[in-house]
Order: sequence, then C-alpha cells, then structure tokens
Amino acid sequence: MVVPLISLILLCPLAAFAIFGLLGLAKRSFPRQDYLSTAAMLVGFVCSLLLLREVVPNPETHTVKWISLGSITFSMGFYLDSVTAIMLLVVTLVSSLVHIFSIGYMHGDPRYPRFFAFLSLFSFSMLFLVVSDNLLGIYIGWELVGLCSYLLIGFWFEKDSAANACKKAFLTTRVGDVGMFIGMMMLFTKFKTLSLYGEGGIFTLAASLNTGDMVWLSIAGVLIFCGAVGKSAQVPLHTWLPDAMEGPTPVSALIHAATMVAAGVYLTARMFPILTETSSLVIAYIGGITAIVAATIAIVRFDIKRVLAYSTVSQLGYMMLGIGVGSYVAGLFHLTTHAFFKALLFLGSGSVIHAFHAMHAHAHDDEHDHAHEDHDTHEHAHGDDDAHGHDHEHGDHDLVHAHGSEIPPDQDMRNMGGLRHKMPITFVTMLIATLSISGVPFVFSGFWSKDAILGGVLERAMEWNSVHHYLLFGMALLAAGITAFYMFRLIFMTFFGEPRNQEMHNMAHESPLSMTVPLLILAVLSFPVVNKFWFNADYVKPPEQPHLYAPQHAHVSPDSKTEGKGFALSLFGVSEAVAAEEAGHDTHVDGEHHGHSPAHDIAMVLSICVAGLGILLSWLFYHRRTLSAESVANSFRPLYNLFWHKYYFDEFYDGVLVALTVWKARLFAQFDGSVVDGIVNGVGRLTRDFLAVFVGFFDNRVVDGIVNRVAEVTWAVGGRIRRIQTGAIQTYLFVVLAGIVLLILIFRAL
Amino acid sequence: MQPLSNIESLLYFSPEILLVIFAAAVVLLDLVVKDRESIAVAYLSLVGLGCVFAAVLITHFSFGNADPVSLFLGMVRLDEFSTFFKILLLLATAATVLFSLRSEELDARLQGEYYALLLAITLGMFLMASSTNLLMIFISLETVSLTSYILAGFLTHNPRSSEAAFKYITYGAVASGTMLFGLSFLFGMAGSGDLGHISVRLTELLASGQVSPLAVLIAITFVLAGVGYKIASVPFHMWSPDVYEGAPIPITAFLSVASKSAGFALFIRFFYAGFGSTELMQAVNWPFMLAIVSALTMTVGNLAALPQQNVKRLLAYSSIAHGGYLLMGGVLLSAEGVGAILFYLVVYLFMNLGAFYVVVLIANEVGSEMIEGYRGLSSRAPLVAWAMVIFLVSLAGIPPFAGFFGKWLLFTAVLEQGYYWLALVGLLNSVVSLYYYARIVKAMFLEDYDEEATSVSFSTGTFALLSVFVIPTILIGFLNIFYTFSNISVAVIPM
Amino acid sequence: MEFTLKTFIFYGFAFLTIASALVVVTVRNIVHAAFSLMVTLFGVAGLYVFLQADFLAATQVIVYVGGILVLILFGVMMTSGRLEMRIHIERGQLLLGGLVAVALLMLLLTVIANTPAWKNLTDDGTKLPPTTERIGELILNGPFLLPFEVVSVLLLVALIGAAMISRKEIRD
Amino acid sequence: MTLQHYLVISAILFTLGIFAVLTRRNAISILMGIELILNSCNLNFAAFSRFMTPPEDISGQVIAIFGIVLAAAEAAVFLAIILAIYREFGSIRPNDVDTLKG
Amino acid sequence: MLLSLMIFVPLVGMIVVLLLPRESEELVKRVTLLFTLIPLALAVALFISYDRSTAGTQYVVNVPWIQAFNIQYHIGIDGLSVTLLLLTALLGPICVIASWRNIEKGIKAYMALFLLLETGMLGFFAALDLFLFYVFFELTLLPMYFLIGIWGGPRREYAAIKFFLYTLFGSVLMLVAMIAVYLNSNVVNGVADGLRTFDIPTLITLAATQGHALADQHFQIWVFVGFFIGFAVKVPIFPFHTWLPDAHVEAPTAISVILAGILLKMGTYGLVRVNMAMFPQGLHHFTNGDGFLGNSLALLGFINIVYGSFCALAQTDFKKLVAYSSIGHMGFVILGLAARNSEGITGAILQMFNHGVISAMLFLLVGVLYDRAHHREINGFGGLGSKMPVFTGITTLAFMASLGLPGLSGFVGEALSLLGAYEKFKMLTILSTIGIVVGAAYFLWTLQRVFLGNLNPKYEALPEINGREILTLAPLGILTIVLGVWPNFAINMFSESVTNLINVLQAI
Repeated sequence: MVVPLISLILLCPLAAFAIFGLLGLAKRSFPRQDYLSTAAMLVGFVCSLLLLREVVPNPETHTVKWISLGSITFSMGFYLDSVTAIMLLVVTLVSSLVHIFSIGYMHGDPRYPRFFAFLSLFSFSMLFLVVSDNLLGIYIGWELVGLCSYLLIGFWFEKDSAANACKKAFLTTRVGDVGMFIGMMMLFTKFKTLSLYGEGGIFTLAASLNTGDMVWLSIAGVLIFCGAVGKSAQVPLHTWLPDAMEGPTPVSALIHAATMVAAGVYLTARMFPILTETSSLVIAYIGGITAIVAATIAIVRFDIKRVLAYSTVSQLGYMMLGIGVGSYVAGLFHLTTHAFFKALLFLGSGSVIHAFHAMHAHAHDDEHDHAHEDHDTHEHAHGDDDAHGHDHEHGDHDLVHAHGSEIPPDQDMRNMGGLRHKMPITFVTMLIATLSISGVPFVFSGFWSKDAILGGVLERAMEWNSVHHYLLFGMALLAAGITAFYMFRLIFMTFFGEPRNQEMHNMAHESPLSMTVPLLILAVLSFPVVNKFWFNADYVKPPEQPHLYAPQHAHVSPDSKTEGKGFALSLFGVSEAVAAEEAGHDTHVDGEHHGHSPAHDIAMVLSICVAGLGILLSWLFYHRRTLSAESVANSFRPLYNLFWHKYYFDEFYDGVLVALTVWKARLFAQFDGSVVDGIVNGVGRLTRDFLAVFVGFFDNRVVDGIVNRVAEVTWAVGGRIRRIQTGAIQTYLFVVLAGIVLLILIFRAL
Repeated sequence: MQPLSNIESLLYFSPEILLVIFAAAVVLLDLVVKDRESIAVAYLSLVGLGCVFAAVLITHFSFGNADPVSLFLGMVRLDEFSTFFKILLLLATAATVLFSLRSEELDARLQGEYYALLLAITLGMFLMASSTNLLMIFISLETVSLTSYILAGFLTHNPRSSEAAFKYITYGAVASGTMLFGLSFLFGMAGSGDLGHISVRLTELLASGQVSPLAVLIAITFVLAGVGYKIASVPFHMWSPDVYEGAPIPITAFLSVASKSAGFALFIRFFYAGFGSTELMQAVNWPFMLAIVSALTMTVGNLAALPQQNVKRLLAYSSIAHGGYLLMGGVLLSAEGVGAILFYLVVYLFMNLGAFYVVVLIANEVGSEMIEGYRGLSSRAPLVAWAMVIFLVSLAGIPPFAGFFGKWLLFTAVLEQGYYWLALVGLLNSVVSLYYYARIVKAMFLEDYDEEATSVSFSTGTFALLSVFVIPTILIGFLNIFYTFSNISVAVIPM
Repeated sequence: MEFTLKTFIFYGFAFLTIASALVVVTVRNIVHAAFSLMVTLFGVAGLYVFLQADFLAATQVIVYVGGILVLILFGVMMTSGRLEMRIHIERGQLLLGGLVAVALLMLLLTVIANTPAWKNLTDDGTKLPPTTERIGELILNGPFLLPFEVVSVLLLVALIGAAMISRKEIRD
Repeated sequence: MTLQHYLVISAILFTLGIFAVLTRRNAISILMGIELILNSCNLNFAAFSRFMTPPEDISGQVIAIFGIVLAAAEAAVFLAIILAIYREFGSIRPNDVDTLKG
Repeated sequence: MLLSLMIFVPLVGMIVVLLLPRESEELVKRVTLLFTLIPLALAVALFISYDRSTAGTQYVVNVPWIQAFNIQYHIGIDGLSVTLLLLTALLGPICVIASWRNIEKGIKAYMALFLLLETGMLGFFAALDLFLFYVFFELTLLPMYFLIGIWGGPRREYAAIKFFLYTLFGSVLMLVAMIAVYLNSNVVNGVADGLRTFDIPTLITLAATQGHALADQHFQIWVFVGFFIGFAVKVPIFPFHTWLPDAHVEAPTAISVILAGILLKMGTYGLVRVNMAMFPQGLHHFTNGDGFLGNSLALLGFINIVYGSFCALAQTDFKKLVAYSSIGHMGFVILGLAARNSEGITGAILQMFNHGVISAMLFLLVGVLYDRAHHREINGFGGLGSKMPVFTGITTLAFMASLGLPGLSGFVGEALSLLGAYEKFKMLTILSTIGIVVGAAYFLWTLQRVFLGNLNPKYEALPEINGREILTLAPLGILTIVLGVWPNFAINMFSESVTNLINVLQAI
C-alpha cells in the first residue's frame, strides 16, 4: 500500500503541472487549472492521511536504481518513517488549504492558471524532497522547490522588485546549495554512495568511523547544513526571504513559511545521525543568532508581510537551534506547529491585503489584467509620506533597491487599524495563530513546541555544563520574548485601534468563503489537542548520533544524553516512546523513566514569563499607547537604526559592491552605461560588475590579444619578406650569391 | 649494366625524337596554314604529345622491359623514374596547350613558334629527368631555361612579360653559370662526368683525404644554385614571383608545375645518384642543409604570400612554399620520401594547374588577376568558384582532397626519419597557407560585390577541362596507388 | 718550376686575362668594357693553347670573339645613346658586391689550396697530339653525340626565340 | 704552370664575373659578367681535362666546347631580351626594370 | 552496412540537392529534410538495437582502403559513439527546419553544405581507424567555414577564418602525433616488425602491451599532448577558446546549433576515444594529482568552468552569452574526464550529450528572438514574458537545464562529473562549484533582463513563437526532461564502454 500511495501523492500534482505544460506548448490552456491542481492536492492529502495509518514503527525503504555505473549505483527511493509521514501530511494539508485560499485570492489574475500549475509543481517537488531516501533525491527536490520559489516569487514579474527578488532568492539559496553539494561530494567520495539508509547507506557506514575522521565529518556536516542555511534563510543568507514577499501572499504562506523554508530544518534533522559535536554547535549557533537577529528586525517593520517573513526566519532559527542541541523531536515538532500557524498568519495577512487590494482595484477602476501594476504607482506616491526620513539616505543612490523600504500601501500596517470589526474571521484566526506563536501557555500548540526547544537547550546546557548552550538558551529566551512583542504589535496595529486610513478602511471587507475556510481550518490546527491526532509522537524517534560526544568537562556521561522531552513532549507521549527505545538500546539510561528533567520545567516557566512580558509591552506600546514607540526608538536610536536597516546585511553586500563599482567605473568607464542599469543583488553583483567585466576584458584583450599578436607578427614577417622582393634583379642576385656564401659558411662550421 | 651505344639507343629514344619531329612539324604547319586564327597548330602539338605519350609507354614497357637502361654511352638513363616524370611532364604540357588555346593573352599569330617552343621545352625536361652525366644535366637544364626565358617573354609588347623574361634570364644565367662552375669542380675531382662514377670516385677521394669536404660542399652548393633556382627554393627563389606574375598565365602554370617537376627530377637524381653514399653524407651533411633550405623555403613562400593582392603572384609564392614541402621529401634518402615527392607532384599537377586554369578563365572573362576581380564569383559562376575552392583547399592540404594525401605522405616520411622539427614547421606552414588561400575563397564567396556584374558563362569544353582537374583532385587520395610511387623511387635510391 | 720563356708567356697571358677582366668589371664606359672583354677572351684562348687544347682555343676565338663579342657590341649600339655609354655604379652596391665576391674568392682559393688531389700537378710539357680529330670522333661517334644533337636543337630554339623577341613588330 | 695556376686564374675570373653581375648598372655589362663566369668554367674544364684525366681523354675539352656554344646561345637570347626591354622601358638599367615586385 | 548507410546518406543527399534546379527552393528544403530524417531513423534504429550489455564495438565494417599504409575503412559503434550519433542525427533535421525560413540567399548551396557537414560529423563518431577519423574530423571544417562565412552575421568573414585557422592549427599538431603513433605501431622492444596500423582498437591493445613502443610512457606523454591540443581547440579549452564566441555570434542559428551541439563534442569525443583509451599513461601523467602537471587537466577544466562562466556574465549579447556558457559547460566535461573514474567519465559523457541538447535549444531560442527583434542585445529587451509566454516558458526550461537544475538533464552530467572529480582533485572541484553559482547568476540575470519587468514598448507587437519553431525545440526539451528524470536511459548505452575504458586506465 505504501508505494502506490506515495506514488499517487507525488504523481497527482506532477500530472496537474504536466497538463498545464503540455497544453502551454500547444499554446492553449486548461480553463479550470485551479480545480485540477486543488483536486490533485486534495488527493495527496487523503493519501497522506491513509499513509499515516500505514506507518509502522519500523521505517520502510523502497528504492529503484536510477543511475548505475559499474560498481556505483545511485538509487532513487522512498524512505518512510513517522517523520516523513507527518511531513507529507503537513505539506499536503497546507498546500491544499493554500490552493483553496488562492482560488479566491488570485481570482482575476491574468496568469491565474499558471499560478496553480506552479503551485502543483512546487507541491510535487516538496513532497519528493520529503520522501527521498538519499541525498541526491533530496538535492533534486531541494533545487526544484528553489525553482518553484523562483517562479512564484517572480509571478508578477512586471514589478521590478519581484523580478529582483526572485533572482535574489534563487541565487542566494544556490550559494548555500553549492555548499551542500560540496558536502555531498565529500560524503560520496568517502562512502561511495549517497543513500542514507540501509546497510550500505551513509548512516550505517558513518557510524563506524573513528575519531580521526571527526574533523572531516564535521566539515561535511556543516557543508550539508549550508544548504539548509540558504533554503531556511539562516544568517547570513537570510536576506532573500523578506524580499521573497514580493510574491503573491499564498505563495508566501505555502513556500516561504510553511514548507520550503522548513525543508532546511527537515534536511538538518535527516542528517542528524552524522552530526558531530562541532557541527551541532555550529548549527545551534546559526539557529540562535538567526532567531534573535530576525526577531529584532521584525520589531521595526511596518509591512505586514515582512514582519511575518522575519518572524519566519526567526522561528526557523529556533528549529535549527533545536536540532543543533539535539532536540530532534522538538525541532520537528516546532516545524509542524509553525507550519500551521505561520501559514495561517500569512493567509490571514493575505486576506487583509486582499481586502485592501480589492478596494484599490475598484477605486482605480482598473481591469484585472493590470491590477498588480498599481503597486508601482503607489510605491512612488507613498515614498514621500514615508515617515522615516533616514530611509532616503540610502534611497538616493540607484544601486540599492527593494530591501523592503518601499512598502505597498495595502501591506503597510500604518494604513490599517480597527479591522477586527470589518474582518472578524480573519481577525480571530490570526489572533489564535499569534497566541500560538507567542507561546501563550497550554492551549496553543506553539507554546508546547517552543518550550520543548527551550527546554532542550537548557537541558543540554545543564548536562554538559556548557557555556555555549547557556548562551544559546539566553538568546532563545530573548527571541521568544521579542516574538511575542512584535506579533502582538502586528495584531494591535492591524486589528485594534482606530482606522488610520479611513478611505481604505471603508472599502475593506471580509474575504470570500474560499479564503476564510482555510483560515478556520488552520486555526483549528493551532490547538494542541488537534495536533495530538496527527503528530504521532510515539513513532517520532530521534536517531542515534554516534559521533556526538559530550565535552570532557560535562558532568554527565554521554550515556545519559537526553532528548528534549520535558513536560511538553510527554504530553504527546513522546517520552514513553523514547524511553522504550532507549531501554531497548540500553545506551541511554536516564531519568526519563521517572519523569522529565528539571530543565524543562525551568524553561517553561521562563518562557511563559518572557512571552507575557512581550505581550504586555506590546499592549502598552501599541494598544494603550502608554509608552511611545517613537520616544523609545529615539532614545535607542543606534539600536533602532541597526534593526531598521536589518543589521545592514543588504547594505553590506551592496556597499562592498558599490565601492567596487565606483572603482570599476573609473577603470572601465566605457562599460559603465551598459552594466550598471541592471541590478543584481548580493554576490551576483559583485561577480558581475567586477570579476566578470575584468574576465571579459581579459578574454578580449589578453587571450585573443596573444593570438592576434602572433598573427600580426606573421603578417609583419610576410611584409618584410615582401620588401626584400624589391623588383631590382641585382638585389635578387645578391641574395642568391650571399645565400650561397652563407650556406657554405654555415655548413662548414657545422 | 652496360650502356647502350648510340645506334642501339635510338629506339629507346623515340619519345624525344618524336618531340623534335613534331616541333619541326608544328613550325612547318604554321608556315603552311594561312588562317592565323586557326587552331590546327595547337591540335597538331596535342597529337604530337599523344604520340610521344604512346612512345613513352612503348619504350618503357616493350623495349626496356621496365628494366633500367643506360643510353647513349651513359649520357641518359631510361628507368621507371624517368618514365614517371615523362608522363607527368606530358600531362602538364598537354594541359598547358589546352590552357593556351583558351588564353586570350597570347598572340595567335605567333602560335607556331609558341607550340614548337613548348615541345622543345618538353624535350629539355625529358632530358632533365633522365640525364646521368654532368654535361647532359647542364645542357638539358639550359635547354629548359633558355626556352623558358623566351616563353616568359613571349608577350613581346607587354612590358611585364619582357621584364619577366629579363629578370628570368639574368637570374638564370648567373645561377646556371654558378652551377657550371660547381660541375667543373666535380668533374675535376672525379675526372669524369658520369654521376655514378663521380659518386664512387668522390667516396674514395674523401676516404683517402685527397679531397677536402669543403671542396665537395662548395661544389654541391654551387650546383644547388642551379637546381634550386629551377625549383625555386630559398634563397634561389626570388625570380619566381616576378616571372610568374609577368609571364603569360599558361606559361606561369607550366613553369610552376612542369619546370618545377623537372627540377625535382634532376635534383633527386643528381643528389641521390651522385651523393647518396653514406661516406659522402658523413663528409657533407647535405640532407641537413636541404632540410634547412626546405624549412626556409616553405616559410618564406607562405609568409610572403600572405599580403599578396595578385592571384598569380599569390600562387607563385604558394608554389614556392610547395617547393619547400616537396624538398622535405628530398632530404630523407628513403624510398618513402621520394615516393612522397612523386605522389605530391602528381597531386600538385592537378590542383595547381586547376587553380591556374581558373585564373586563366577569370582573366579572360573578368579581365583581372587581382583578388578583387574574384568578388561574387560564387553567384556569377558558381561551378568555377567551387572548383577553385577545391583546388585551393587541396593546396592547403585539407582532407579529403588530394593535397592532404600528398602532404600526409610527405609528413609521414619526414617523421619516419625523425625530422620532427621539420614536420612541425611544415604543418604550421600549412596552417598559415590556409589563410591566404582563404582570402581568395573569401573574395569569391563572402564578400559583397557589385550586383551589376553580369554572370559569367563558360562553354562545356571549359567545364570538361575543369573537371579533368577537379576529379583527380578529389579522388586521387582515395585510390590505392601509393606503393607505385615508392617503387618508382627505388630506381634512384642508392642501396 | 724553372722560369723559362714558356712560363713567362704563361704569366703574361694570365696577367692579361685577369687585368683585362678587371677592366671589364670596373671601367665606366661600356664600349671600353667590351673591348677589354675581347682581350680577356683572347687571354683565355691563350691559356687553352697552353693546355694543348688547340681546337678549343680556336673555337674560343671564333665563337666568342667573332660571335658573342660582336653581338654584344651590336647590343651596345642598339641600346645606348652617347649618354648611355657610361655605367652607373653605386657605392653601397659596390661594397656589398665586393664583399660577396671577395668571400667567394676566399672560399675558392681555400679549396684550391687545400685539395691534395689538385696539388703538384705540373704540366710536364709532353706534346700531345692535335685534338680536332678526336673531338670530331667523340662528338659524332662517341658519347657526345646526344649532347651535340640536343645543343643543335637548343641553338635552333635560341635562334627562333631571339628572332621572335627582338622583332620590332609583328608582320601581318 | 700547375693545375692550381689555372684554377686560381679561373677562380679570379669567376669572382670578377660575379662582381660585375652584382654591381654593374647596365644589362649588357651584366651579360659581360656572365660571360666571364662561363669562361672561368670552361677554363676549369680544360685544365681539369689536361691534368686530372688521362692524356688521351679529352672529354673535359669537349665539355668546354659545349660550354662555349651554350654561352653563345644564351648571349643571343639575352641580347634579344635586352632589346625588348629597351623597347618597352627605354632603358637597360636593371633598376629601371622593377615594375614587378613585392 | 546500416552504419555506412547512415554516414553516407547525407552525402547522397548533397549530390541530389546539387542536381536540383536552383529555383525550386521548397523542393530543396524538403529533400534535405528527407535526407536528414533518414539518418535519424537509422540512428534511432541503432540506438534501439544496440546491445547494451557489451562494451565491444558493434555494427563493425572493416574493409581495406589504402593498403600502402594499412589504412582501413573501419567503422563501428560503441556506447559512446551511438549516443553522439543519435545526437548528431537528431540535430540534423532540427537544424534544417530551423533554417527553413531564415536562410535567404543560396538555399541550395546551404543545404548541400549542411548535408556534407552531417556526413563528416556522423563519420567522425563512427570511425575506428585513426586516419579515417582524422579525415572526417577535417571534413567538417570546410562546410563549416562556408556556412559561417556566407550565411553569417556582419563579421562573418573574420569569424569563419578564425574558426578555420584555429581548428587547423590544432589538427596539424594532432596529425604529427597521429603519424608518430602510426610509425611506432609496429615497434616492439625497439625492433620494427610487421605492418603498421591506424586501427584504433588494435592501437589501444598495443598501447597496453608491455614493451611496445606505444606503451612507452615518454612517448605517450608527447603524443597525448599533440592530440590534446588538436582536440582542445575544438572543445574549446582555455586558452584556445577565443574562436568560439566569434564563430557562434556570427553563425546563423542552425549552424550555431551544430557548432555547440556537435562540433564541440568532437573534441571531447576525441579526448575519450584517443587520448584516454590509447594513452592511459599520458593521461595519468596529467591527472595523477602530483604537482602542477599532475593537476593540469583538471586545472584546465576548472579554468574553463570559472572563466567561461564569468565571461558569460560580462556579455550583453545574448548569443555571446550562450557561447561563453558553452565554454563553461565543456569545462565540466574536462573535469569529469580528468577524474578517470566511472562517475567522472560517465558524467562527462552525459554532459557532452546533454550540453549538445541544451545548447542547441539555447541557440535555437536566441535565433527565435533574433528573427523577431533583429538584435540580440540583452539589455534591449525587457518584459517579453508577458508578450510571449510560451517562448518564455521554453527559454526558462532551457536556462534551468543549462544551469544544472536537478530534474533536468544538465544536472546529472554536471553532478556526476563533480562527484567524480572531487575524489581526485578536491580543491579544484570545490573551486569549480563557483561555476554553478555564476551559471545561475548569468542565466537568471538574462532571464530578468529579457523577459521580466515591464514590457519594452518597442516590442508590443512581437509575435509569439510559431509552430515550426516549437517543432524544433520540443524534441530537445522533451529529451532534456527525459534525461533529467531517467538518465540511465542514456547511461546504460555507454556504461559498459566506460567500464571498459576504466579497466584500460587502471591497467597501468
């Protein structure tokens, strides 16, 4: 049953896309691509549900030979364990909901069918990634989701910002992917396979490595993690994700919140067995830093989608942190809960934007065909109203674009307010999600998953008595507080208070059923009780990490390594499962048998406190307005600027390039006009403006030049010989006779 | 092998005798025919060439039984080598006669003299290919030279033709005088004019220290001046671009193919029969000297051809370069090397004559010898243009045309003897040569031209003659005839 | 080698030949050069006599002096006006030509001096029989028959060619 | 009167001929130089015939005779061409005859 | 027989075309198409009937040709050849269709030359006699020269002669090496004995025989270099590459397709067929990882990848960009071959095939655009995505395939090459991955400049890609996807041959 089910899950969306592609080649289009894609996704969802029933404690692997070269074989196959099953369910479910939501949201778009086809392709790729049992398959899915992300971010490619953003997304993630590929090469060279599981799989082979290989293995692990850094938008490759909000909001919900960006976490979790102490720590730090950096940036955003985007980055950092400290189950659990509430938040914001957007369309009496071009006009109109004057400091040179400083009016929270009456369903559902992400205790799933991670970090810190981990715990806690703060800031600014833009407010309305139903479903999923149904934690077992050794100074022996399974997870029956497993393996003997470690209790208390503090501050600032955001911002101006400028990451990437560009402009003035007008962000521009021009120059002048010089010399010699041929016969005779003399003399000497 | 007496030799000498008879007949017929435009004279010479051809075959296969015979008390030799060259030269002469028929440069009123001279020069070249005595070598060379001077200056009221003749004779006289001086030294050392005898005597004298290597070196170098000027090798090549440019086109073609072939025949026989012994080569490493001369020749020829605008002059330099390639085969002292020369000469005959034939046609129809005159030929006369492409590409040595196979044989032979540097020089030269051949192709195919220019039409006969050159140029390489040439060359290889 | 009248005459001829040849190549007036050449040719004929080549000496006088030299003088007359009689000589050319000529001479003298086979071959003065008859025999019945015949063709060709080329205009 | 005497005379003649050919700015003077060269060759043959071959072998002399004949033929053609040059160029200075070059 | 038929059918076609009257252009085109479809059918037949389980050559024809040199007309196919033959035969009709409308003058000559070119290419891939191999190699030069030179762009003369001279330069060095091999082919322990030979399978055996002159390491190294330069010009490998951008830019679309699709493969095919199989010790010398020379081949691959990619990034001419990208992609082939292991070589061969397909697509696409807009300046477009969605879709597919997106064919070859190379040349391979990022950068940037953003008002009326053009692109696009999804489809054609080759390489 497993193989046909998985095949069906994969093939349905693929078929939906293929039909679109083939018809497109024939220059036709299927009129009801939306229903087709949605149906395909629903079939997938049903199959995933069935599959959940099929999953047994023992994972299943099904492979087929993909490439066989003599002794080496690359296989493609499914690896199905509980994690896979859960991921399948999450992806199909969120995807289905987003499909349904999009039917309403995207209605009237000129490329409406294409949108659904791309969504289908994305779903296929994501599912393929999830079920793959080997690194090559994961990499294939990995890149394919990247492509879909590219296509969907750039869906409204007439907008320059969208065109830039999609390219930036692809390139930035590709930088990470290359790291991942190098890691794969290292593993392949060592093990001669890219399969992860089974007798000849990487995990089995890696288990027998000795300590001498640890440095190597750590490097490989970190390199593989590079892929996750790119895809999951971890520092320092996180800058693409906020820009990716240029895509339609359902895309942001599906790809850039719930699924694709979580693939990095999934990958890291999959690679769990080969993570060493060092690589784990690197992962944990990257996760921790990302969590706090993104959260602080989110505080000062006004674009509703960007707040959510930074929130996503921050939460992904959380998950990474969880994996990095060995809280495998917690990390994955947070992944799933986050998928739902973040999708909900995005869809909710989409609902809001849609409400405003529809108003725009009416107000300007535009045909739908050009609806989205309005963004451009309004960007400029709004630019002057922008309260943040310092924005212009960077806005005046033409090289820096589209880092979120220009907010579309329908996404600007400063235009919103008081919407809770206009859009009750949206409001309620979003509030639930916000409560969940903020970690409001007990009723909401987010609390449990976040707490599990916090507990895991603290537990590791206490076990190993590790300064690193204490530090990480502090970061995580701080991030949790900030999260609560900015999420409630969003809610207060959007739904509470007085409408700031009355005209827009008047036009706003609740979204159609196709959009609200998915919101409601997702809202239901934000409650832990529901999650209990599908997060069958009995079967989510952390794999062993044979190469994770506790440091020397740890006061707990490696044997007692524990899993993040405090109260939170025990609620879901995890601890029993783990205990049973550990007892069976007889390797980990710890207090799990008699409850949970104190770390989790401490963590829980602290997290509730910071969340409460965050919400309180938010309420004071943005609802009661007892405290003034302005004055605080003014008193912490440097810090505020730092956050506002997103830690200057984009400016850094650009600034280096600007310098180089100026230098280059002096050098290659003639190239300037043609080169500068296109804008490539990040590394792309560095290479283009500097290296590429230099290399192109080199190619024309030097390589060709040498050849030309040889040719010129040849010609010159030809001309010289010609000149000897003076036409005067006596010159010829002289040459003859002198030639004779020379020949004789030369050969006499020989 | 006892040389035959004068009377006995006559039978074997029938081709040469026939040539003289027909030359006389041509002159007589010219006197008889009243119509100055009549082409009877030309056809008579063609018939004569046909008869001579038959005679060559008969004397070779019937009388000689294909064994080498020494004639006229050792003055000339009839062997496969000379027969090969006779056939080659006959083909070249016949082609020249046909070219001349179509050429509009030549004065029809002088055709009696013209064709008689052609037959006479053929006689001289026959002798060049078969002489084994110093005196005969010199006389045959002079016969060919003197006749060439006259033919080069045949356009009596064309200053360029006269200039060509003047330069040619000045150059030739000095070169042949130098050669005669060298021959006199050889005679003085060996006390005999017979090549075989010279070889034996010189070996003895060198061994006994009676003769210094320097004397032999000087003699050889002086002789090389005469031979080298015939094959236009550096530094004796300088006459050829001017003469080729100034002479009537059929004569240019003839000189570049026939005269050069005869020069090679003489060159091979002289050096191989006279100086092929190991002792001699130890004393005077003439093969190495020739290797250097060869490398210089092809390099100079190719480089100087690069900037040329006149197609005839360009082909003259190309012809010099080909002399250099051919000379490579001459330094090897192997049957393969000589065989390669012989094969290349056959190939060269077809491709070079073909190219010159196109030049004749274009000169007639377009009235220009300059590259610009070839513009747009691809549309004005596509068949001729494509034929020219085939000739030029073959000259450049690109497969699958015959020129490639010729070069292939040469380079294989050269490499076999370990002259890697020479082969490399040769090959790089052939790359350079492509460039100037391509300039003509470019003019014909790639350059824009005056649309007003009318298309040029040619008679069927023209195309027939053209195909006589085109078809061998395409096909010779694919025939299985390489062995034949190596076998022929064995006749002159000292063993 | 004792110094006899014979040797004295020999050296006289040798000197005459070389000195007049030197005049031929240096004198500015072409007619003078031509006459000087005549002296050279006579000198060479004299040397032939010393070599007991009587027929050769006669041929030299008849063909060269009687034929070629006259031809040259005709040529001079037909091509040179009074002003053209003077031959231009350029210094640079003189230098280069002289260099090549001297180099060649040095080479030749080296060879002549260093070839043992050619050393110490003195003319012992034995009287040899006249050569005319034997030459006739060699040419008409000996190995030189073929060259003789070929040269006759060559002469014919030269005749036709010279006539054709030098002809002023073509009859019709 | 050794062989070397004759050879030296001949070598000098040859060299002078070469010198004339290279330096004389007159076509007829060049012809004279060529004649000197040919004379030196003939002298060589005659001398070698006398000293290097048996007394009864006079083939060297015969070769010299042929040399003279060839010289005559060559001179005839040369002069004819000089006349043609004079006719076309109005000069017999070799440097004036240089339209063909490069 | 089937193979010979396939090789010479286009030649027959050329003669037929030449005999047709000049005026009947449609007929000429149809006849040409017919004569390119026949080899395609035959190639498909060969592809299907080829016995994949053995490494030996199949469909062998071996008849004496020039006995004086023991030259044979020896043709046959192994897995590598049959793959490239299929590619050649496939691109034939596609190019004819692509030339259907946009060759304005002298269609007859064009088609005749094209058919001649096809014979040369097909023969090259099937030849098993070194001499025959060389003859076919050179046979492609002349038609190519004319096809670029007559029907090319403004600087066509320069481009054509540059192409011709470069290739000829390389091939003469190859010729020297080839003759050297021939001359030594009968020397055992310093003694020459028996007939010399040009027969490639025989030579391979001899080169592996102890004491044979061909097996001498020193000899192998020099001969390797000779052949290598010959093929390197064709590939092209830095610094012999500068002919390629010029030739590509000036050539008409169909000819660019052939250039990138087939002619470049002739270089790499030669490297595999001759340099690797025949001179394993020579190869070892340049790929053993010791010092500079031991890394040189991989270094060249690396330079090609990075250099080609950066140059592509600097281009503003669409076609030139594609041309430089070809240089970059051929670098992966070189890198893979340098690895000398089954992943590397398989990857390289696959990359050869895939690059043939993908670059053909790219050039066809550029051609489509050029036919409409009459320029290729990347910055001169903009927003075409909304005007020509289907074209944009196909272009995106081709770009993605070219930048190595998994699931499309370009990825598999690249990935395998890199995987193989990493085993031997760790640092160089890691550095080479820069090419992957830069590759994505220039393609995406181009995509953005041409298709994304607001529609350039100049091109309001630009017509969408038409059926004929789709017809040329669709088979290639499908192949791209099929090979990306199921690479074994191609790999199992030549995996036995590769195993065989590896055995040869490991025998030293």
